[in-house]
Amino acid sequence: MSDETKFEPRIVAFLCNWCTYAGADLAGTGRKQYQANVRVIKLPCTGGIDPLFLIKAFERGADGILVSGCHPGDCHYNSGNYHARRRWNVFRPLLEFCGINPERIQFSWISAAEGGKWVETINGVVDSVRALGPFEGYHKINAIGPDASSEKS
Amino acid sequence: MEKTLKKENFNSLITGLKDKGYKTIAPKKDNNLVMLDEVQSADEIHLDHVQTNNSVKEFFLPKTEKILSYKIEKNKVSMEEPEGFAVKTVIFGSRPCDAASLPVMDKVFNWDCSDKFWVERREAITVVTIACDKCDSYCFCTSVNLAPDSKEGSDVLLTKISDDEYLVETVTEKGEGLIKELETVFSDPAGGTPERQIASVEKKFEIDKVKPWLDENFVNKVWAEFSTKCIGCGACTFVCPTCHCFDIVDECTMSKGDRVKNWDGCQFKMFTLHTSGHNPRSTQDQRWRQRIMHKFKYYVEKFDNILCVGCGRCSRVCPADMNISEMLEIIATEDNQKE
Amino acid sequence: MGNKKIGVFVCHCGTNISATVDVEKVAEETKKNNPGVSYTTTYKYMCSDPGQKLLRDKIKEEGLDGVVVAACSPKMHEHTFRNAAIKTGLNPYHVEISNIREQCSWVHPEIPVGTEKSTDLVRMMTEKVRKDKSLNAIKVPVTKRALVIGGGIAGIQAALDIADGGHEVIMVEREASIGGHMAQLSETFPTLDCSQCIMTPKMVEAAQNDNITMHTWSEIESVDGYIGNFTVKIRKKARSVDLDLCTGCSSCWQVCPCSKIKSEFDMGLGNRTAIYIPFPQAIPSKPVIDRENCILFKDARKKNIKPNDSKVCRKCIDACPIAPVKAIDYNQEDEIIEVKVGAIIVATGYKELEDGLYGEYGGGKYEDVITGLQFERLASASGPTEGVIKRPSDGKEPEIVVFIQCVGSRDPAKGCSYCSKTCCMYTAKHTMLYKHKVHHGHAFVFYIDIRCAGKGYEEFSQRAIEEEGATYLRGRVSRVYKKGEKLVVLGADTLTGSVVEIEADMVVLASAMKAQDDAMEIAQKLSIQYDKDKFLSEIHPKLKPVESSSAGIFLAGTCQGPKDIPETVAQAGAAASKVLALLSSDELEREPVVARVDRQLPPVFSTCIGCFYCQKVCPYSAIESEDIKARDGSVIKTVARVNEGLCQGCGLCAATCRSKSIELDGFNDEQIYAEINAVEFN
Amino acid sequence: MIEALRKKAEELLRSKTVDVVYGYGEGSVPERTRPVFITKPEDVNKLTWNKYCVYNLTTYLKKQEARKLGKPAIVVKGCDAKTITVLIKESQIKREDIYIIGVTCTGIGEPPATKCKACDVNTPLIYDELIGEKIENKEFSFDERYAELDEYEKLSEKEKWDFWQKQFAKCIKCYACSSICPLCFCDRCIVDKNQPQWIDPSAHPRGNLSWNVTRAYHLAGRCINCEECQRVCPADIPLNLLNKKLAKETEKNFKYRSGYNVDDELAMATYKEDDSEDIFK
Repeated sequence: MSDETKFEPRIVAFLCNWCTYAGADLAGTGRKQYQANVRVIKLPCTGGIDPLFLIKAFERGADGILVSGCHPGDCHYNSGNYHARRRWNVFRPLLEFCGINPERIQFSWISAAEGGKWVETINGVVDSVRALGPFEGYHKINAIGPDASSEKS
Repeated sequence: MEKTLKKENFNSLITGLKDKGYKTIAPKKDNNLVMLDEVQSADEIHLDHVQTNNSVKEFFLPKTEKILSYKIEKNKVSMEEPEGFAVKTVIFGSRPCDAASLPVMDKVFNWDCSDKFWVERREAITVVTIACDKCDSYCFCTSVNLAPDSKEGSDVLLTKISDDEYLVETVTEKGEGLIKELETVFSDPAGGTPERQIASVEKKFEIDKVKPWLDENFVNKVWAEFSTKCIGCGACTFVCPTCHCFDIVDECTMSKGDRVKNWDGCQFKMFTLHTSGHNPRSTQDQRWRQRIMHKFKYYVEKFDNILCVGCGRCSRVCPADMNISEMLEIIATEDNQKE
Repeated sequence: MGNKKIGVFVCHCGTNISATVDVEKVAEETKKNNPGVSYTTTYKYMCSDPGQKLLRDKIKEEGLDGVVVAACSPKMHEHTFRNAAIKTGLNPYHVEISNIREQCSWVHPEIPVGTEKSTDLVRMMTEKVRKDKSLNAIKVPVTKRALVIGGGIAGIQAALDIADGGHEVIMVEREASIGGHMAQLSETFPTLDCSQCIMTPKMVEAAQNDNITMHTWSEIESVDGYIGNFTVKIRKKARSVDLDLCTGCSSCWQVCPCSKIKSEFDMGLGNRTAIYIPFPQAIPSKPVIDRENCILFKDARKKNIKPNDSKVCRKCIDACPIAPVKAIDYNQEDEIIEVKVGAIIVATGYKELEDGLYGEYGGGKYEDVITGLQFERLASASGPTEGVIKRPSDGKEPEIVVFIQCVGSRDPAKGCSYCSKTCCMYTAKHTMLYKHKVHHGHAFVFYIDIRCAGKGYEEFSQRAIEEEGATYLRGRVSRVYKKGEKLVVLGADTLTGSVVEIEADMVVLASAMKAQDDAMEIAQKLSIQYDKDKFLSEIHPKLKPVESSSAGIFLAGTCQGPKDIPETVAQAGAAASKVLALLSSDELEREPVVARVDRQLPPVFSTCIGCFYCQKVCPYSAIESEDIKARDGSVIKTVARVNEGLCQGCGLCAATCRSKSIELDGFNDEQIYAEINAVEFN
Repeated sequence: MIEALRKKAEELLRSKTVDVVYGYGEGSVPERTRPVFITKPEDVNKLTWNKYCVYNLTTYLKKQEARKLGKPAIVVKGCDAKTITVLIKESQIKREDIYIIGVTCTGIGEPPATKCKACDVNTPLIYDELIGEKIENKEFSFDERYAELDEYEKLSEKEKWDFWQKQFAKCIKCYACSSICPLCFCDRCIVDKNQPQWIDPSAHPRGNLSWNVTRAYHLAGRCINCEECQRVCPADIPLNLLNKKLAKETEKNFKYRSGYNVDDELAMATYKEDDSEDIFK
């Protein structure tokens, strides 16, 4: 990924254990190829994903984030994904309001049977973030860190 | 050495400073605030204010500052100390009270060990102060042995003598050097005694009466009565030019990190919270008392200076209208009566 | 924790991984760069016996206290490797899987790409392992008693199986007698043996089993607790008859003057009295007073007096031969009893689609348009006509009967998009029963498809067509209307493409099986899921067909979806065997992935501020409130607490908590942070 | 109105209905008032009411120093009163534990506060005693309520980022915003959790972005728009814009407005099966 001529977006995906993680496994079992830009973090349920996780992922250099879990009604924990949906329905507009392109934070429902959808989704995320380019705003504030003040004075 | 500076020459001053490799900080209007900030031209400078919202403190002790960075490799940590943090700078147009805070804080930053960040910045920065031609009811410099035209801490003091001219007095060698460097910008004073336009700041209390009372009144119901409304934020300490407490944290990824010094404040509940859960200053009145005690008793005992320059920022900014001079007035008129 | 010695085992998976991931390089990089990693190796098949042995040996030899196995999906072998760790004495929750097969080697064909990604994934996992904490399986004591809700064939079968297994069963039935729908049926397909004949002995057996305590005329009030430890409140509705005193002698219902009440058991085709037993073979064979219809109770309500103070009619109590205290008690009130059970089987059954829903077929409008269950009663020897087929309107023997299949079923417009599964079979049965009783009669069947999958089922329906002479017409009926004494059935025969008009004497609707009206209520009381049709949901349609979404609660019979008797009985047996397995141990072990609310030393006690958002979002009602009290008993603060028995480990609470005072073991804040931190794109 | 207020306070203190009255007193300058805590009936003349009574005094319900004074009566404006509804919903107080002195209000601040422009609670929705002539509460449309957001929402992505980066750069992490907020009542704020440290405590752009976004998000579906955070910010960051944006999204998506009805389920602690699916693929 060090090839500077071509930008390879760096994607973190937060997946629920029961549906999307299993869907990604199925894509693997089916030897369905997709772009390798994603690093997966598995949690029991999308309902357990705190927006702070997303912020931290950006702070660690992610250009884009995918959150994916069970389809509405299919949540292993009955209602986890419904709560998650509420959360993202307010959190994403907040980030957008702060000037973060909403395409950098994407959400999907992918069931354990939808290996194909996993491939499509992850390729879609990679392509759309590639089109946006590196998340320069965030990369910059990450790089500055505590040097901000000394830069100022 | 006495000179004058004409307003019309502000521009050449700023350009001159730039040419000589100085970074210039001056009051700038920023929406509802007037902030000391870097300026590129004289047009940006705003002088029609009582007090800038920020003090000069942040240019010597930034709100957040890297004190070292490190890399963690397997079984090995390598460290790197920051360099180049002290940039040759002129602060133009700060107030005498702000400038007076600097020698007071020199004491603490050169006490048991010398804080290189403070010391090097102090060396690199020249403070050109403008004496106050106006004040407001929060100002109380005259109550803490200062004045709207005090020279303490300034390298150069400017005093308004007409709408478009300032009297320039050098205070330190560094100041004199600066004036010499930019000689052409300054004029020689016209003959006669110019009329200095200086604000008249009302004296609110006798500072001499404060410490004796504090010596006797660690326990007093006044602390709680006065501070019930305090919400425990850090605004007062952060805007204060003399509050200098800081916290050190590490901010790191898996393989690298920065050790960072951040402003901290005694008004926060967490400030004194021990790991055990015990908090020696568990209530806000204790924290409020600490602020007053530190400024007017402990610091005096240790460094022979009160840790307050009467700028009034804490009172202006307080979300709950706590007013420090009011507290000091109460103290100074309490007749040293212990409860 | 920072000093953990971590071993990383990179699996080749034959060539499944090593073909596209340079496993040696992954191991090497990991060893070189990752803090805490003291040992790395690669192995052909980690999951094989030698592979597991390697893992065990190295844990011991190298003194590892953390392990990452970089291999296939954790869904495959997380369990395997964690178990291997247990054998060495290492707590299994220090073992994590890095999925470099499904997520790398199988999907990224280029070696450098797969290798780099694998190295990243392993790094993220080693960082997580550094923060892993030992977790111990949660032990929950088990109350060795089961509750069966519903006393139909599913409930009876399950109860009997559990009781035979040696455990106490509490059975709750809301009607006055157990038996359910099966007791209403005449004969059963595909053998045509009499339903009563096979059902009644089961009912008796259940009643006489010492391990079974039966509460009829009772309903579930509330269910609290969790697997192994449920507390159930049962409302014993006022029966007005003392079950201990009553002998079921029949004196009372013989004298009851209110004799024109439609019998629910006979689907409204027969009458009963106000004090009644639902059917002769009822168990318990003791009556109940229908307080809605009894004139004494009506009078008491009108006058707002206690029932016993009404003097309007006291015939039943007068007739009761029990002395000195009569077995009838007009003033009896509902009673709530509380029982503790370790497992619950829900067998609440189904209801038949309301006939009124099909106005175009005259359902609910024409007396001679009846439902399947009504036909069962007509054909039953113990039914209102004693088994003689008479049409309800005038008692005449119907000579032409039209059976309409898929009434409601497979018709999203009527709210049932599903197939009711049993109707094809019972309609075939009905035509036979009809032909057996009315030899000269003619049966027509309108069908969409004939679905007779099951042992002997296809043959059975073929017999109805070929041997018993029922005329099967493929097509839907558009309308049924009355013409004189006849019912004209307008339909289509799609095989010939013609419109069919039949003048019938009686029409039988194969009405859909629907979820009980209050299925949602019971689901909510039990915190279990239901599907779009309000049938209760099994947790996995294939592999866990009798488990509900709540641990310790199982499903049997038609409450879960339409099914016939053999299937119901099989499912009841399956549910019972799950219950028996659960009750066989004194304690349950649960995976310790549960949430935990922060506790600290005084004066903080907990950083929880008690806003109880966690409680509101918890799908399992696993969050309780706890008062932290001073020695004098005064409440210092009220904070949340997790009931480990109920928590299922979704982490919803943790993500909802603003101060992060609640965390999920196994996925705690530090672990997730470490994983994200190790993404390290910067 | 001041007289009625003082009379009521005196009566409450005399009758021992309450132990303390949280009210407004004269401030250090005529353009300011300050919170006062009246415990003695003879002190009620310290209470005042004017257009500078900006404080949302319910914030003192979370302060142990104020709570120590005993059962409170609190002087609240319509906007402040909404806080009480949320605090009850979030188990922080019980309705019977406080006495609410509602004051009718036609706007505060000089120049008037933004929140007063589309105020629909001139008369508080919840109170035990109402001081001042009851004012018929107005109704505003969705668009009118969130009109102040328009100019920011229509900025381009880059303009938005630059705007907020400039704003957040000013943040000095004094936490006046959360200290003043009556709904920021956590004992330990998430920013103070250091194992792990989700939010960098430093006042640099990275730490300031995560802090300000998280602070706002933690008020989603809760903020009652008292604007106190914005008022007290020494760096003059328009914090309430973020709160308002979340309020708008909450209302748009969930038809929920915080503080209006004690019977409503808390927006972020519940869900509906038909919540918007728009952002999900």
